Amino acid sequence: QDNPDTLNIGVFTFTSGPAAAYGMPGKQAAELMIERINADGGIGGLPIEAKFVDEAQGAEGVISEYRRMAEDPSNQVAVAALSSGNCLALAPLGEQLKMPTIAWNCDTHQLLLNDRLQYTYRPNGNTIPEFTAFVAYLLERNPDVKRVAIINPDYSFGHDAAEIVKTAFETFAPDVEIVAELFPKLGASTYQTEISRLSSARPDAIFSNLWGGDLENFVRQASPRGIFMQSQVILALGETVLQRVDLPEGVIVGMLGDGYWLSPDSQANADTVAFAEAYHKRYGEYPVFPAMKMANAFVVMKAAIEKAIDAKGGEWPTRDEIAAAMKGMEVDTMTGHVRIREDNDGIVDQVIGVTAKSDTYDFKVIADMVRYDGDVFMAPIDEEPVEWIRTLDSAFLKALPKPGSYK
Amino acid sequence: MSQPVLRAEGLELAFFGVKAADGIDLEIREGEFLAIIGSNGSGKTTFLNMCTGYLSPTAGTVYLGEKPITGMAPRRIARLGIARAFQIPQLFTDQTLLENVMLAIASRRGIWEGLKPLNRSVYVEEALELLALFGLERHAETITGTLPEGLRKLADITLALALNPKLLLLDEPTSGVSAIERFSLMEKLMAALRSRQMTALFVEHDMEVVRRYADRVVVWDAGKIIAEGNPAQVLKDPKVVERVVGVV
Amino acid sequence: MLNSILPLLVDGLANAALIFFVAVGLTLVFSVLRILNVAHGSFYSIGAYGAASLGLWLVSVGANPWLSYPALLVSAALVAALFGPTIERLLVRWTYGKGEAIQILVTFGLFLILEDLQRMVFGVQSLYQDTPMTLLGVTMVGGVVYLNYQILLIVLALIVLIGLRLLIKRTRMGRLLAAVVADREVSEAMGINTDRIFMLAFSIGVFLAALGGALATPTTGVAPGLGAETMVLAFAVAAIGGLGQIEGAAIAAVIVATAKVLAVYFVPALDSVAPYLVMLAVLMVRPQGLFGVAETRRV
Amino acid sequence: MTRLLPLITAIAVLTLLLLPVVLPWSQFIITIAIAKGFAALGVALLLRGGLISIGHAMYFAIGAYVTAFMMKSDMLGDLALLLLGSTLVATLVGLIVGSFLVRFRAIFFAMLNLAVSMVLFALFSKLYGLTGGTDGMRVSVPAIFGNVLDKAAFDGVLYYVCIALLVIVGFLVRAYFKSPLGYGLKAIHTNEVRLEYLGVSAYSITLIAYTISAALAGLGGAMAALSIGHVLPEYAYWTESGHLVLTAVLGGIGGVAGPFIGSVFLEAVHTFAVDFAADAWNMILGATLLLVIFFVPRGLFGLFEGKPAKRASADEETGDTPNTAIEGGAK
Amino acid sequence: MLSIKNLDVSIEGAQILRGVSFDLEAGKTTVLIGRNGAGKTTTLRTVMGLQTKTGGRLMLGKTDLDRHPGYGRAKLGIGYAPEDRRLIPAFTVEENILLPAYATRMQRDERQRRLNEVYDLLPQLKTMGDRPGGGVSGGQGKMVALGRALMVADHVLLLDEPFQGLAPALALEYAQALKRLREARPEIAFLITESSPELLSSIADHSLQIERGLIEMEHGEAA
Ligand SMILES: Nc1ncnc2c1ncn2[C@@H]1O[C@H](COP(=O)(O)OP(=O)(O)OP(=O)(O)O)[C@@H](O)[C@H]1O
Ligand SMILES: Nc1ncnc2c1ncn2[C@@H]1O[C@H](COP(=O)(O)OP(=O)(O)OP(=O)(O)O)[C@@H](O)[C@H]1O
Ligand SMILES: [Mg+2]
Ligand SMILES: [Mg+2]
Repeated sequence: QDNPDTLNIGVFTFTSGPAAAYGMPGKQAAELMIERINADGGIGGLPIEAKFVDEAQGAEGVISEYRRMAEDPSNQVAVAALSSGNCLALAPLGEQLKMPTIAWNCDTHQLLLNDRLQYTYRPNGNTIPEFTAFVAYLLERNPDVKRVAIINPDYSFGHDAAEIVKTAFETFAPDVEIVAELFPKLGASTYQTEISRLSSARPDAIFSNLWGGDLENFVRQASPRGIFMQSQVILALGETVLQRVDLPEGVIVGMLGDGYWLSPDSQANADTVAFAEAYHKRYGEYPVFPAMKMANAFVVMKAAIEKAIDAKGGEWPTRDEIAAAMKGMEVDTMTGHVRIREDNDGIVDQVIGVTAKSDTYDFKVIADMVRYDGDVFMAPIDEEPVEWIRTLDSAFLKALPKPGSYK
Repeated sequence: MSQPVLRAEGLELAFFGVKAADGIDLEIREGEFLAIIGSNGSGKTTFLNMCTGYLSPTAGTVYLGEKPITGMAPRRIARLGIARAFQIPQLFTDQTLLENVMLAIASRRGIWEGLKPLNRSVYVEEALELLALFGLERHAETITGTLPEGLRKLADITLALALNPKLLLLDEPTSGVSAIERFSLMEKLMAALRSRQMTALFVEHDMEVVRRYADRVVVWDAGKIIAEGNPAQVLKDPKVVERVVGVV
Repeated sequence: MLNSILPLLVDGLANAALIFFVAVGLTLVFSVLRILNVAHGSFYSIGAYGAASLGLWLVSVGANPWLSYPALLVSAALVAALFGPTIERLLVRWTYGKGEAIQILVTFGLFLILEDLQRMVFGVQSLYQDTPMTLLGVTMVGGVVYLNYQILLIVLALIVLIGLRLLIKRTRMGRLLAAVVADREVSEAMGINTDRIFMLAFSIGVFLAALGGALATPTTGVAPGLGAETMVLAFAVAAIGGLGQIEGAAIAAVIVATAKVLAVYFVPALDSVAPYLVMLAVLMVRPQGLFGVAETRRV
Repeated sequence: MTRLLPLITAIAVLTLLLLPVVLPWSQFIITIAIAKGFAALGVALLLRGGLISIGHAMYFAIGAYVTAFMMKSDMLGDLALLLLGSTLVATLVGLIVGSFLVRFRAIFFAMLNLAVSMVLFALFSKLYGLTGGTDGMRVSVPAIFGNVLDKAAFDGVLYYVCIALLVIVGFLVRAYFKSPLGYGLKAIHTNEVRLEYLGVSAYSITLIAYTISAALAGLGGAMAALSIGHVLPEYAYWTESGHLVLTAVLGGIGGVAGPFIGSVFLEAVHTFAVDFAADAWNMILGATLLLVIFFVPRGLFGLFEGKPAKRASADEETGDTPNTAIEGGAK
Repeated sequence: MLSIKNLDVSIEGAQILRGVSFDLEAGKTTVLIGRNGAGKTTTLRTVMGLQTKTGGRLMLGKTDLDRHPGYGRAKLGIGYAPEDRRLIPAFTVEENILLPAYATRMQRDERQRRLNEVYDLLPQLKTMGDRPGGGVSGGQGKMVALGRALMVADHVLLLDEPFQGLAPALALEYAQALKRLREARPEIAFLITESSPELLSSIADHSLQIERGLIEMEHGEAA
């Protein structure tokens, strides 16, 4: 078989609809990464050629695009997808059609739970460590928290996160009471009623994994109504809005992993700094974590293909060989390090901190950071992960690094 | 004296305070051709509406034979054998005339005939025969919504006839039909009724038509019956002359 | 007791006010043109985008912040002037008397086009312009902080309600509207320029939708998808109130908003279905909506 | 033209049969197009009675979810059972929901269907334990009369099963259209009063139509679920219903083929739009819709259909002998 | 007054009127007689601009009606009472009568004067004044439609089958009202369509026979 001329890939993300506020940084990062990799000689000498698929067209459109892509042998890798529904639908298809798939934003812990997949890999971590880490951080920072409210988007991601957070509180601080649990509709433009409800419930802390345009809206509506003064707010995906809305200081924010472009590890990496600057120059904004997740997905892809080429003695690998190369792979990413476990799940550190003024930037940055080791919150393979959280105890928290320890 | 086919007792109904029926008692006898005349707005159409279940009287009862039918839905009354032609023609305006009539025939024969097609020869033949009654067969393939008013009126009567009812109620069958054609229409109608042995009631404004064709006439005024009997006599009744017939 | 009910009330009314603007526009257009305008929600979001852009521009040129209030109105009027007459003339007019399926689809097509247009013009990130809200400050009601702007919205909705009522019941214009609504052809024969009435009614509808969008911007972000979201809600409200009924739309807005608020407070799981459940409940009992008049054919 | 219809149909079916051999990637798209075509046919059927449902995607979703549920159990996971079971459940739900909704007309009918479908959408998304919430449910590859195939082979079989069903169900629905019930349904649109006065229950006519349309949508949903391999609450979302109406009108409601033509056409436009103007997909769709409505008001199917029935003319001489002109002939 | 020249009208491809020509004279009543579907209504609707014509000219005095859209014709003094009445059901009878006055922005006192005039000519209307337009019977509706047309009919009055569906007594009253009107407003040209000519014999000055969209014969003075 002849070597191909280009490395054809498909990239699935939201480029329209409300989710595009989160999906577009991913797309932009992909474009920039492709450009940078190609400028650098491509992967194994081949330039990347990507086709972008808008996930906003609905599952069946996404699936048919994926199928068309996979049924064309010239396509080698799919970087898919953003929405967990799409991820879950594409994974079995990837197995059937033998398409190496890098799940760039498929955080749902359901993805790799029961099936042993050969073609789908998730180098970016899952919801279990992501949300447990916030509870740990909060309890370290505000040990007196007694009343907690939750406001998450009304779909699996929001409900899963609520489940995890509640379980973590039950485990680590059983006296914490959940005083309100709100699930506004995805894409809701107004949260005024929810804000009234949050306000009247008087929680000590409010946890939220709202994201994208929803998160921006929530922050803008909640802050004049005193929510941030009244309660300690935790915005799990808060990093994405730092450059766009003026969050008060002291809000706990995170990035579902380690993908913060201003973290000490990122800043120590010259390539990351250059990427962030180039990104800023092109798009007028620094790369928020979805952008970094996408960039890291490309790093993993590049490493995997190069590994496969090496294994084949310089020859261009088949799809199967690319997929196999990802098994158990360890890569230094732009923001840290990832190790792919046997169940194809990536082990990634969790970075969390609070918002703070910056001397350098005219937007808030993250201070008082902690970097939890990727392993600590990962449930062992094949264990029901939410149940696994219950096996932990508060002593477990003591052993963890403290807020502010990551400098 | 023959049996009453339909009997109304003490019907009352008012709209916005206007009494459209104010104690109506009336019998229609088997085989007769009964005319209803009356001033405009006196409640003639309302009476037909009450007889056919389109409106429910606030008091009183309508009997079909011995069976009270007030409050029944129009379709049940239709199945019991009362068909109606309307003052304003009621047609399926986006289907052809033939389809209109075939649907009426199918309704009579039971519309639940599974997936057998409507345009089978039994239907088509009978429909064309019916259309021929009023010389409508030339328009069989015309979409009824585009027929001129007068022909729509005839089509409407044809639909009622297609049900082969015991009792046929006709609301102003000749209005909108040009004077030239009025009597020939009535002749055809009478022939059809006779050959089918139907009892019929018709509302009419043309006194000449009433005089010629009605066996009996009932006169309506402001929701009440003010006169009843043989046309020749009734039409001379001074009250009727004043309120309905008019003095030339 | 009062303290716990008061927030419910304020939230309910403030929500109702926002829904009302859109729903009443929809209902008005329906009552005159007999068209369920599926693109109505797009005018809401275009109004919102317009107001946010104009507001942001005012901020960027350092204009007096109080100008941001008239800016809301101006942008709604601009949207109405720009889209109302042209769309009515080019697209909607063609569908008069054409059957509901065609009308719904033509406006659905328009909706699809407008949604993509907005995304091309304004991008996918949400726009936000809150000067009018911050200028007015906040008030404590029942221990909850409310924006004075929310209260202002309630007042504005009332003004619009009364204004529309007067327009329809008291003016020559209103009488002509009613005539055209009942019978277009005879109105034309009696000397009414029905084309102009239709265009006007459609533009007023667009204006109301755009106004709703504009007034919402100080407290909500404007992002793609807003139009579709709002429109379904407006549909529900218009149907509950009885299509074509202005007072009906107002009361239905309050009912739907209250249902939503109660859901958020007591059964958050029902939050998103509350309007539909209310609609099902109301229409099952009163098929023509609360204020609608059942149409019967006179035979 | 009417006489050419069987020929055109035969050519179309033949093309469908051969298409996957020539263009393998089209197989999935056509399967989906047919699946949605069934749902659109259901919508079109109601449109004939003047009833617009902006909620029919719910029956599509019901068909899909029932397939997913049946696949979870060991015994029921056979293709024929799945198609049958899903259609049956959708029919039943259609009958029950319809018994409430078919009293309504016009906008209210549309809105109530919308409301019911949104409630169902909420149920699918909220009953996590049962439906997997917004993540939906996986549908693995079912057996075919006990034979287990791999996905690719199964897809091939499914494709031909869909086409076979298209032909069989298509003829049944056509027969329904031509039956008194079908004409009665059309009559609902123009004059219910007269229909009632003919002794026909408008309620029953519409309920039957509604139930059939639910069954068609359910069957389509089952096919889609099997082909896509995943079901999601989105299937029931109102915009999906909107697209079904769009498909029906685009294709034309004059005959059975219309909705399928509309569906295939839309999938084709979609496929090309994604390649050339991914960001303007809605715009292309909207513009296509407007163009078709403006220039081919009877839908794409109208292009193949004969001329509409004669309208009245003042010229009485043109009224020639009627019998010969009756479509299909009076035998 | 109104002159119709070679009027051609087609609806959906079928030619309905073929070169219809006739003149209406001020002070004269012209009756257009024809069977059902002959094109009477279509002729009137075309004059009102409710139906587009494919050919021919319509002149009101020296005014070319083509320059005036349908809604402008009421203002030019053409009153029209349609065959099927077409009252606004939600308006009262009086509001229905006043509608053309509002539409043409008639001055308040002029409006009142004309309303009184209508009530004088058609006294039955006064008693029904505040009933809803949807609540009057077919025959009463004809009267209301006549009254409404009179509000603006300065030059031409078009009545489409005014007697259809009227009880004879009412038809006589209507005919008498027309006669009174004829005397009270001698400047108006009347055009009345009818399928039964006998009722009109007393008031018709000319009668025209229309058949399949063609004017067949013309009687100078009616018998
Ligand atoms: N559905 C209705 N709503 C309101 N009023 C009605 C309704 N139906 C009839 N009426 C009123 O009841 C009275 C009787 O009406 P009806 O139609 O029975 O008269 P009619 O005798 O048939 O008159 P015509 O000869 O003019 O047809 C009239 O005053 C009419 O306005
Ligand atoms: N919308 C339409 N579509 C098609 N044909 C039409 C339409 N309207 C009228 N026609 C046809 O035009 C012709 C003339 O109709 P018109 O109503 O002018 O007749 P008319 O003389 O007023 O009859 P009538 O005495 O029944 O009122 C008729 O053959 C009619 O079928
Ligand atoms: Mg009557
Ligand atoms: Mg006529």
